[in-house]
Amino acid sequence: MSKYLLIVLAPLFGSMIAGFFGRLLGNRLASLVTIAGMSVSALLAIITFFEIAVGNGDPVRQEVWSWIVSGEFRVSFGLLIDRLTAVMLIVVSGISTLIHIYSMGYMAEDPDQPRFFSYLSLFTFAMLMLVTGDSFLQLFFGWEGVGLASYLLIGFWFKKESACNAAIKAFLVNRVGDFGFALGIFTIYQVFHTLDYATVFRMAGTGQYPQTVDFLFWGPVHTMTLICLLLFIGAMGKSAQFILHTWLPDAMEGPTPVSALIHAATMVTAGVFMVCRASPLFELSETALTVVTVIGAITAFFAATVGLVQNDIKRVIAYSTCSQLGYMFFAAGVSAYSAAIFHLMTHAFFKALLFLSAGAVIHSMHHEQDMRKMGGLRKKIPITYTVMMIGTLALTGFPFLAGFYSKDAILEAAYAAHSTAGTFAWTLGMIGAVLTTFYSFRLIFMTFHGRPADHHSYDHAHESPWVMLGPLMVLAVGALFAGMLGESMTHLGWFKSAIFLAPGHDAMEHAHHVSAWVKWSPFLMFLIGLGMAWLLYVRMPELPGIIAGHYRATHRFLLNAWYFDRLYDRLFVQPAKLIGEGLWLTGDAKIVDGCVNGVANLCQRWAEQLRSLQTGYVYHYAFAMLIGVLVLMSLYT
Amino acid sequence: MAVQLPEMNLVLLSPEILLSLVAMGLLLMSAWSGKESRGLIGTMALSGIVLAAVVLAGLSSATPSATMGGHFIDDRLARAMKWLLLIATALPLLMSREYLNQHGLDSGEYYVLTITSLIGAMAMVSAGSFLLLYLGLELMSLSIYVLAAYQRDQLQSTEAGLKYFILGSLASGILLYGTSLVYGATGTTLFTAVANAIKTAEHVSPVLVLGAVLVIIGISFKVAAAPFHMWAPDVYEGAPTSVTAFIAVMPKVAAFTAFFRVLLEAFSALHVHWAPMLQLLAVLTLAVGSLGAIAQSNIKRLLAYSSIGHVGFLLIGLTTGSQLGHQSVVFYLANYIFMSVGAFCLVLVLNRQGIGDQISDYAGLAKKRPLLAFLMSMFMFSMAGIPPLAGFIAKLYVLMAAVKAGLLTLAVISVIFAAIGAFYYLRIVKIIYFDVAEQPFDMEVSLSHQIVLAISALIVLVVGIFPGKLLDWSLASVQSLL
Amino acid sequence: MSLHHFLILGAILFTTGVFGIFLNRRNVIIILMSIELILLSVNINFVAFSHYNNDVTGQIFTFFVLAVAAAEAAIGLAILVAFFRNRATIDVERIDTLKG
Amino acid sequence: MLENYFPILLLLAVALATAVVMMAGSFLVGPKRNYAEKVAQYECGFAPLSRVRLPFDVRFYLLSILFVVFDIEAAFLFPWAVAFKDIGLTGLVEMLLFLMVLLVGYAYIWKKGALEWE
Repeated sequence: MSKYLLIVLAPLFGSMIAGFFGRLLGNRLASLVTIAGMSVSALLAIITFFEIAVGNGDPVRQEVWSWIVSGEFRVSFGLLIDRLTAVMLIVVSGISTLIHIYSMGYMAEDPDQPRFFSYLSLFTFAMLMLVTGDSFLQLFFGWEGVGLASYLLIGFWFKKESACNAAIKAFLVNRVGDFGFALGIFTIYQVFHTLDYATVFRMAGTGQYPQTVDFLFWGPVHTMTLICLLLFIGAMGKSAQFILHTWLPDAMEGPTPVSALIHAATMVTAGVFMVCRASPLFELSETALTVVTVIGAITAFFAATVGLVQNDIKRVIAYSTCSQLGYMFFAAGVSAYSAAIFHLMTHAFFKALLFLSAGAVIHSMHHEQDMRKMGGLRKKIPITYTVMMIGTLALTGFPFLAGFYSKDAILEAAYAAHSTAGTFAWTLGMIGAVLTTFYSFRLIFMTFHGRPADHHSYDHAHESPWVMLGPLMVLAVGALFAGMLGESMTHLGWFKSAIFLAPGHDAMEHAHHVSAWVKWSPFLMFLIGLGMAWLLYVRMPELPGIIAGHYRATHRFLLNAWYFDRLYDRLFVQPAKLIGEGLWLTGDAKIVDGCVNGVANLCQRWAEQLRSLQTGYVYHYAFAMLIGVLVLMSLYT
Repeated sequence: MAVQLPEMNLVLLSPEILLSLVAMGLLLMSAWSGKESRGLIGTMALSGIVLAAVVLAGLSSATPSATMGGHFIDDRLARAMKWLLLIATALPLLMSREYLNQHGLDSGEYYVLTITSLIGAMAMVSAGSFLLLYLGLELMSLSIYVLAAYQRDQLQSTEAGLKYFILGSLASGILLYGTSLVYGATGTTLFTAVANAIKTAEHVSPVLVLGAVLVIIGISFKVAAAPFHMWAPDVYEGAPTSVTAFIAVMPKVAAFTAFFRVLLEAFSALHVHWAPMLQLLAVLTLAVGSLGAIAQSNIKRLLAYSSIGHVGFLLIGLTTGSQLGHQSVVFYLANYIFMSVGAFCLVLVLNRQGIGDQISDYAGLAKKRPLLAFLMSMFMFSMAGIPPLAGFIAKLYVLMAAVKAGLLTLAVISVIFAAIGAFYYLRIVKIIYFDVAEQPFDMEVSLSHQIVLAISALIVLVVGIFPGKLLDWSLASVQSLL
Repeated sequence: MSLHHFLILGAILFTTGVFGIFLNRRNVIIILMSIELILLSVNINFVAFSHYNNDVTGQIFTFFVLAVAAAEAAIGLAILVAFFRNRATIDVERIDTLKG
Repeated sequence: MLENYFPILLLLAVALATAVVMMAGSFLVGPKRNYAEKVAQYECGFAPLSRVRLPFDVRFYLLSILFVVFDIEAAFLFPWAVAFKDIGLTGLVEMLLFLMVLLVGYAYIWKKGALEWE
């Protein structure tokens, strides 16, 4: 077994052992087994990273296993490890390992630990499969795999009703995206007759494909635009982009390590990775790129505004994640794929850090998540405070920390794109930067500064155990230096053949030569945001309430995340219920119940109708046959 | 007018001849011997089938050849399908013997009828003309009508037999009427000659197309394609479980081969006519299969709808008209046999005092019999098309063939229905694993059940992970078509 | 008399047979008769085509159809008798325990 | 050719007409006085002991079914007899085999007692 394969499989082995023999092994041993598997994987990933990315090695292509080989059709599992994959590997394995370790502390009191660690490793396996695959089919497998694992983990506390609902909601919203994604893959197969990256990209590059195709009931449409938009729908679902973002904040119902791993650092970036991996296709469709840019920019802005007013500490970070993913997408949209991946990497470090620190705060506050009940924790949990501060500074783009490099690269590229969409994205990105700083420091100030709101919990607050603080420190180091060390990534051609740029798509190149004010304006935004946060939450803590009181409608609009949940409730859930349950409407049914029951009821109704057709009378059956005969005869002769 | 006998290469018919002799011998035995030798007859029937398999294997490699004046064809497809037929007969027979014994059904005639229907099916897959196709079909069907009504003292069984008989006869009548029109339009019943006549004719006569449509409808009935499916749930439910297991698989194999022969050997030039028709049937069938199962509480009825759903997929593979599509059909059929036999075997194993055919009877099986529960969920997952099980690859292949043939819409529809269908398979799994156990589930699993379960489970799993060999085999078997 | 006359007769018989199956709601025996009627219409078709095509296959087919029809009738009656013993009726409307 | 049959058609028509005329005549002319005794079933003077429409014994069906099956199979003998000269020994052997199969069936029903009345 090659070491590349072992990177992918080691977590699977860990997962299987913990899953099947968990009860035998006991909590401690089961978690150690999965951590061992993860460590092996992470270690090898680091070695691979040095070989391929640092040591300038050639991309590795390995056929691991020919699953289906028959006639003209073949499905094989292979590994494709180029610089893009190498970066992803280190992010996924590395952070996952840290989170495994952290979970030992965080989940220490949970009776179901083997199951938890088994799911966690299973998720990592699927994610690794997603990033190492050498064909769209494998990508799809990984894609569905992470979806499944995420579903299992969000609903890990399945006795908690809100967790179950969140899990089902995530599942359903992702289904919408996956449906588009599957259609995209179908179309690729229809057009290219293969799903292999190398072949598809080669044929796409040389134009060996029909320029237009018929899609379902629509007439000829531009092939590449169709494929890319369908794939992007998948990415929107998985990466929680505007319109399909509603599941991500709810997904915070899962245990915090899960939020950190899946809903911040890795899984949600799958969409970004996919767009970058499929750059040879996206580059051929201006329309698709524009859509990616616009959606990304809107998400970046939208999620940031919502983040301003949330009170749940995890929700603030969740919307922040949503917003940062938007940055990555509009970077990809202006063909600055390298900047997108760079930001993906740095973001993985500081967002995992933020989440885990938030977890530590929650842990020390005995599972209290409302920031209004915190305050002044700086003195009680200094280490957590320090690392969280580092994470926040990295996120907000404090000079020479991770986010400073990557976010700047994205904004510069958007500016340098000199297109309408690019400028649009740049503008929203700039505003988003202010908002990001504001809500990040709002979080810090509300949680750690000021006066404790709840003395009882404050008195009992305690620093987390070392098994949790250790990973935090490692991540803090990453958040400090990842930007500095990784900056070369944004240089032209660093990703070699992994990323394709169409002639004329040179935003990334120009990004390095923009004027100084463009380079420094994000820092200015940082200062503005910081100043506002300081003003509102340290200097005059009574001011936010007054503002909220004056602009009540706006405040509520933001608090309810632009009313998307309610909109969807109106648009989809209620009609589904209407059809499903006749006119019998219940007042405040939950989104999930409504949606699931609506669809299920619809099917159930059809089933019942079908059942009532099955009367048991022979002459009815014969009559049905006769109708069939007559219809077929009249249609087809 | 001098009459000449066509050349007869009886060697090619040796498996059928052997089985006929076995059937006749067993018939006489069952009349003359007493009750004590019933077990012997069952054993002999099974050995007869095994012997036929040996003979089939011993035939020299199949160069496509015809005998009996072109009425009987021997080619890779026929050979492959005969293998499937033998398996689809032997496994249900093997796992039914206890059930038959318990319900007092194990008289020799049961085995005789099983074998005669097998002979009919084998004649169908080797048919080179509408004549043999019809005769084979009738031999198979008539035997199965009787088998469905075999539990003579049970109202449900006889009712199932009667319904199946009435509707089946109507379908045969339609098929036959279509045949007569095809004969009238082309002047022959041989598939190859029909194809020639169509090719050489200046225009396609409406009589011919009408005949073709009717023939296709006749065969559609046998595979239970909607809207000709309505017999299936009733018959599956009413017939003795051992018979249900048998008719769920064996006639499907034969009828789909008949589809191959008729559509690709006789009516290949009419592809533009029958392809859209089969697509319509496929969509209807998928809809009925996946939606119909939702409201069912009886496991046999549910499996009936499930088999209808599978037929929908098979029809999609058929309509592509491509080699990949045909390959996918053969592959799907092969896997379907094992999934279905496995599921029915578990139904037979669990069928005990207090455990009937209701799905709710299986509640909590996992707590008492984890292995059986695991197997059941495996077959259900495979039927639902979840990787890495055989059913997944079968569905994947059909979809690939459809997409490649440009039938994207059809592929998408089938995926949607497969997703709806997955719901009721998962419901069974949920009942088995999460509901509270009410039954003691203390039955023993006999050796024959163990064998059948082991074989089916192994195939479902191994083919799911290493499908290459079976895919190659499927490809080879359809290469002589087109 | 041309081929068409025979074909029309065949078609009429066929339709009568098919309609007999689902219009009749009383007696299963009538259904059996209808089935025979369908097979008869097919035989007329075959013989007519055979005559006008000058090809003997149709007549051979007819022989086989006859034989099968006899077997079918026999089996149908046998099943019906078994059903009658359980249900004590051969009303078509009473064949209704299996449904849904 | 068809005109050769004209006399038969004529005969049929005349016979039919005669029958219709006679029956119609008696129906029109004859007196109709119905009373209980008159419309009762005629059963040698005494009141009927059972219903007239007796169900047949199922054994009638059985026998007739068996008869039909074997009767139709025998139809295959006719074309065989016509072509016998041309197909020779092979044909004879084939027919013997066919009859053998029938014989197996016959032996079966005999042994099963299907042919016995009591």
